[in-house]
Amino acid sequence: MNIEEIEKEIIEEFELFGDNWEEKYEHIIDMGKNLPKIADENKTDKNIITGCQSRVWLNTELKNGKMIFTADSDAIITKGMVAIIVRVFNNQTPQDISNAQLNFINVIGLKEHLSPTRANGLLSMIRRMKQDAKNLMNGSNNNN
Amino acid sequence: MNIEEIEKEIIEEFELFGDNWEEKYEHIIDMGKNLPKIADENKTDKNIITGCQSRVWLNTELKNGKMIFTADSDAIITKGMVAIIVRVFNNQTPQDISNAQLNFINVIGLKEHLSPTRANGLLSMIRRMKQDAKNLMNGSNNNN
Amino acid sequence: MNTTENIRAQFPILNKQINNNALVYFDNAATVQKPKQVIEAIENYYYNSNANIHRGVHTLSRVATELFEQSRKTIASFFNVKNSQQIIFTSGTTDGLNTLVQSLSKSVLQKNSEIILSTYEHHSNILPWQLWAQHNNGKLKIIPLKENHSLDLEKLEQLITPNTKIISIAHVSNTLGLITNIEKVKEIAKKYNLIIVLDGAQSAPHMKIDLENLDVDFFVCSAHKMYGPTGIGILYMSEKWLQELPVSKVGGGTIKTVSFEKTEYEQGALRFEPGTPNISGAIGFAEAIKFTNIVGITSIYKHELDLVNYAQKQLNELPEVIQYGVSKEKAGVISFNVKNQHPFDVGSLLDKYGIAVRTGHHCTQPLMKVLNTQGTIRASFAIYNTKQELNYFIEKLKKVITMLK
Amino acid sequence: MNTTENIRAQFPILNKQINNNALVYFDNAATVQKPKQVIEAIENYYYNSNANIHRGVHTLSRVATELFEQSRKTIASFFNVKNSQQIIFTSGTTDGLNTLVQSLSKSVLQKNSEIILSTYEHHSNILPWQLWAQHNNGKLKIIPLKENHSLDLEKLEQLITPNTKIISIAHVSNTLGLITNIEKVKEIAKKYNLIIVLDGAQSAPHMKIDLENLDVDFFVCSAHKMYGPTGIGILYMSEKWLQELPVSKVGGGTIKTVSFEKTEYEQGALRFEPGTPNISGAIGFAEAIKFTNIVGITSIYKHELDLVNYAQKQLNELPEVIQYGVSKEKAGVISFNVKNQHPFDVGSLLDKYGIAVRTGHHCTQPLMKVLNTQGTIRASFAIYNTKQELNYFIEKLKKVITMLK
Ligand SMILES: Cc1ncc(COP(=O)(O)O)c(C=O)c1O
Ligand SMILES: Cc1ncc(COP(=O)(O)O)c(C=O)c1O
Repeated sequence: MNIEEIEKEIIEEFELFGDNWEEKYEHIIDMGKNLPKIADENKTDKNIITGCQSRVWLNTELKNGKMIFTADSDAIITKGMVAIIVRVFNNQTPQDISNAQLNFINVIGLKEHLSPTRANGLLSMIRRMKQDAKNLMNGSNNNN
Repeated sequence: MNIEEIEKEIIEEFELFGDNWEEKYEHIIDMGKNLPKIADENKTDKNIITGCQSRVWLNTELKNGKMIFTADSDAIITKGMVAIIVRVFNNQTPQDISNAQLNFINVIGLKEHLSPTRANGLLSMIRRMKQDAKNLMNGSNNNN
Repeated sequence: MNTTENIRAQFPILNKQINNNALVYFDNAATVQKPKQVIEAIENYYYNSNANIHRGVHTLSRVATELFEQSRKTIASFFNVKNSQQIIFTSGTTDGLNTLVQSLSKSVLQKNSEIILSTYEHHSNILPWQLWAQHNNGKLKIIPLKENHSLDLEKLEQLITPNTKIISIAHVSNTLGLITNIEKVKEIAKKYNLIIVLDGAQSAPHMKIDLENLDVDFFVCSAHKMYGPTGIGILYMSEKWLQELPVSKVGGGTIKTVSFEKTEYEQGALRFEPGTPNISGAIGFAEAIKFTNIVGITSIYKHELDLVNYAQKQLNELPEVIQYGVSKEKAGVISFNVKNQHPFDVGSLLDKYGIAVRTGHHCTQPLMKVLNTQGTIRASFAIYNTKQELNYFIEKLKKVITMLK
Repeated sequence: MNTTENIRAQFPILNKQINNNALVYFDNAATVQKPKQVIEAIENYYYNSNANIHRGVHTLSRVATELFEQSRKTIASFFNVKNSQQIIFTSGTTDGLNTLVQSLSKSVLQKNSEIILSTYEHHSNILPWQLWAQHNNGKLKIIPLKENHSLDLEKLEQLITPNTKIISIAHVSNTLGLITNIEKVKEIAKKYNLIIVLDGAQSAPHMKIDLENLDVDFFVCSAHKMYGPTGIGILYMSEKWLQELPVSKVGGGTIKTVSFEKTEYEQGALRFEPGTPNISGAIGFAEAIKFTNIVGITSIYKHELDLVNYAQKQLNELPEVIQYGVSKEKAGVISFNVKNQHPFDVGSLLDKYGIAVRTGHHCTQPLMKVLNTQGTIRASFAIYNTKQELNYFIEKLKKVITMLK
């Protein structure tokens, strides 16, 4: 599936909950719990993205021209959000990632977690993923 | 005349002007112009009372148990106000001066010139005059 | 009648819906809501009396000056300070502390001087001293906590050396709500002739403070935590310091005469208030004090203490909850965590139910280290909060704990 | 439509009676009146969105933070600053200058450094430098005036020595309304690699200022002179300084991590904004900028210049009047005296006619010395002032001159 298709799938999943935010959040928390763990040796300072309240660790690899992300967070809601984004970006080409718009976030009503003033690291995470993708496209090995 | 009688006289004078503040102020300015000049040798730093905008010089002497004031100011309205107060206090005993209430100021409607926040030195002048009176009563020679 | 209902009616914001739930505002230690009288006093000032103060020859300027100076007097008398000149307007507690440290660094502080702080200080009462210390080879000594998270004042005396000059300490911990035993601190400070700086940011909103009798050297607080507006606070100093403290912040209004070579400064509060002050802020602050006087600061204390004790008791019954700084005598603040859960998660979900709490380190990172946590969940109360709100909060907290499990 | 009538309708205070006369407010350089949108924006904030900003997990805190940061952006774009982080909130011009001098004293300023100021500086742009100089053996060098009271920039270069580090200068003189030729100052500053600090307290309210193109190191101004509230202003710094300038005022909110031993500071504007900022002030300031944008800053300049030129012409016809700093290009301010009369007398009597002017030294005592007077009478204009008001002023001034004769 490409990014847009995954987005569509997520939107449909969330539509099931309608206005019931509690179920929505339970779903996010579940996704957080099921996020494949980042390898301990990759939980380094280099891979940390500090938000104001919670931290996110993100590791990027390139395999067969596709990007592979593993991640973690110390807050479970953040981790759930991370899981959603990883699900969208995982196994996609650097090109597609760097072009992605990520419209689904507004649609599923989790905007407050991604508002620029809520410095929880998620925005910086997306920015970092896209930067990593761009760097790979430009042949740079620097993924800071 | 005692202080109260002079106050009464001044109030009657000002009543003539009714609500006409222009005539009132012209009268004050006139009184300022007619204020007997302080002797140049008494226009010392010791005798200066600094307001925020205009300065007042005040000299105190005791003659036959009565207090004699001479004064000056660089602003004519201030000088006029000074002249009124000197007129009230001049030739009175230290005792009477230190007890005086000076009700006339409210009555003749010049309160704004004596409001505590209008730091034009007039209030400090009255305070100084009363302090000088008190010092004389206590047999002190210090008129600072 | 000061029923909670009447009081709540004075705070229109309390009727707001947040995420389809009635707002439950438990973030009062960060900033408290303002009664409409305060907002109206600010409006009124701008609609009727706005002008720059001091030195003005015209009517509006005189009126504005009188309102401003009257505000100073209202605040002074709230703190039982007879000479209102001892109340210096700042833009808040942090500003007051910075100005103070800079002024003290020009007088009592020397190279190698030592300052005593407590473990539960707010960053605003750490960083200005730390910055000074870094440039001057100074040292910060820290009063440790006891098991129950209150200050271990028995250890205070050991921290004092011949280089110790100042004890700068929170009157109330913003994270824990615990009250510092100032009488005890004073006893030791007097013995060694130390200057006391009291950070009253969290005590002034909740407790009767009589500065004349408290007899500390300096006291700071912020209006925005006391039902007043943002951008204004006070620095109180004792008569002695009002005369002696060198200025560190200067500009228009602070002087008698200026030439490029030499300047003669004013006396009193003016000496420390350069530039156009926050005039509307000062007026709003005074109006907030009037509100507090009408309700009565001791009623406020009692009301909030009831809430604190009720909340502590309720939380105590939840096995998943760890509380910090539990005590029967606190000033409007409780702090806790849910075991194995990040405070951010708990706070985010409570917000969904309309409940505003603060989560994180509360600008007390050194305290967090000692409590061995990244952050806590803090609920802090004001005169308008109710037991019903607390019941709702406990109910939803239980729900959140289940969701996160 | 931006007719003066429509504009005046937005300032309810202008309908006031002062001493039984309609208020004629010519004290705008001290502080300007506020349009009702600004007052309402402050109200609105307190009624609907009040909370402490940054780090907040709850909705109100997020809303307040967004309003605050949006305000910063509105102000940045008014000054054509692309990175809004370069706009640092202060409590006013004086606060901005004090903070700046203290930060610079930790970096570029050394013992024996020299600062260049101008003869017409406001005390707020003299005293912080002077205080620094007194403690550090520094020196202030002063750009003299020409016959016409404008700055003699031909003499600027002579003042520069190898110890010169900074030129700190008023963009517009608050006493005279004269505009400093910044292009000329910059030319010389660049040649000698000097830092430029621009005191924009009196230019920002009147003139289009494009900080991206102006390319100075620092710029300060106050909201209360720009149709905004008291207690808020900005310190702009260039990208380079935003990275490099050491902090001098610290506390909650400015840090990433704190321990008693060491602190890691934030990046960007936050680094320079310790403590709870004047949130309602920032929001009111942004609303004032919106008002200014709707009217148009160039229309404001033109309108005020018309008034200045008209006033200068009228005063020129009164033989008893001495004007200072007469020029065809000024920013909203005229200054004069009546021969042999104290400015205080003239101002007091004008006030009786409802006319608010400022009299005295206007916090520019060194300038007064050069002009050889104790003080002047200053009339300063805003967008809502009219020619009718000026005619009334001239008529009453004549009357006053007669009364005082
Ligand atoms: C040129 C100039 N600089 C600085 C200031 C000080 O501004 P504030 O009083 O708002 O701090 C003023 C205000 O009068 C001014 O005109
Ligand atoms: C104990 C304490 N000190 C200082 C401060 C700083 O106050 P402000 O942010 O108003 O400057 C606070 C506010 O959070 C506080 O709680």
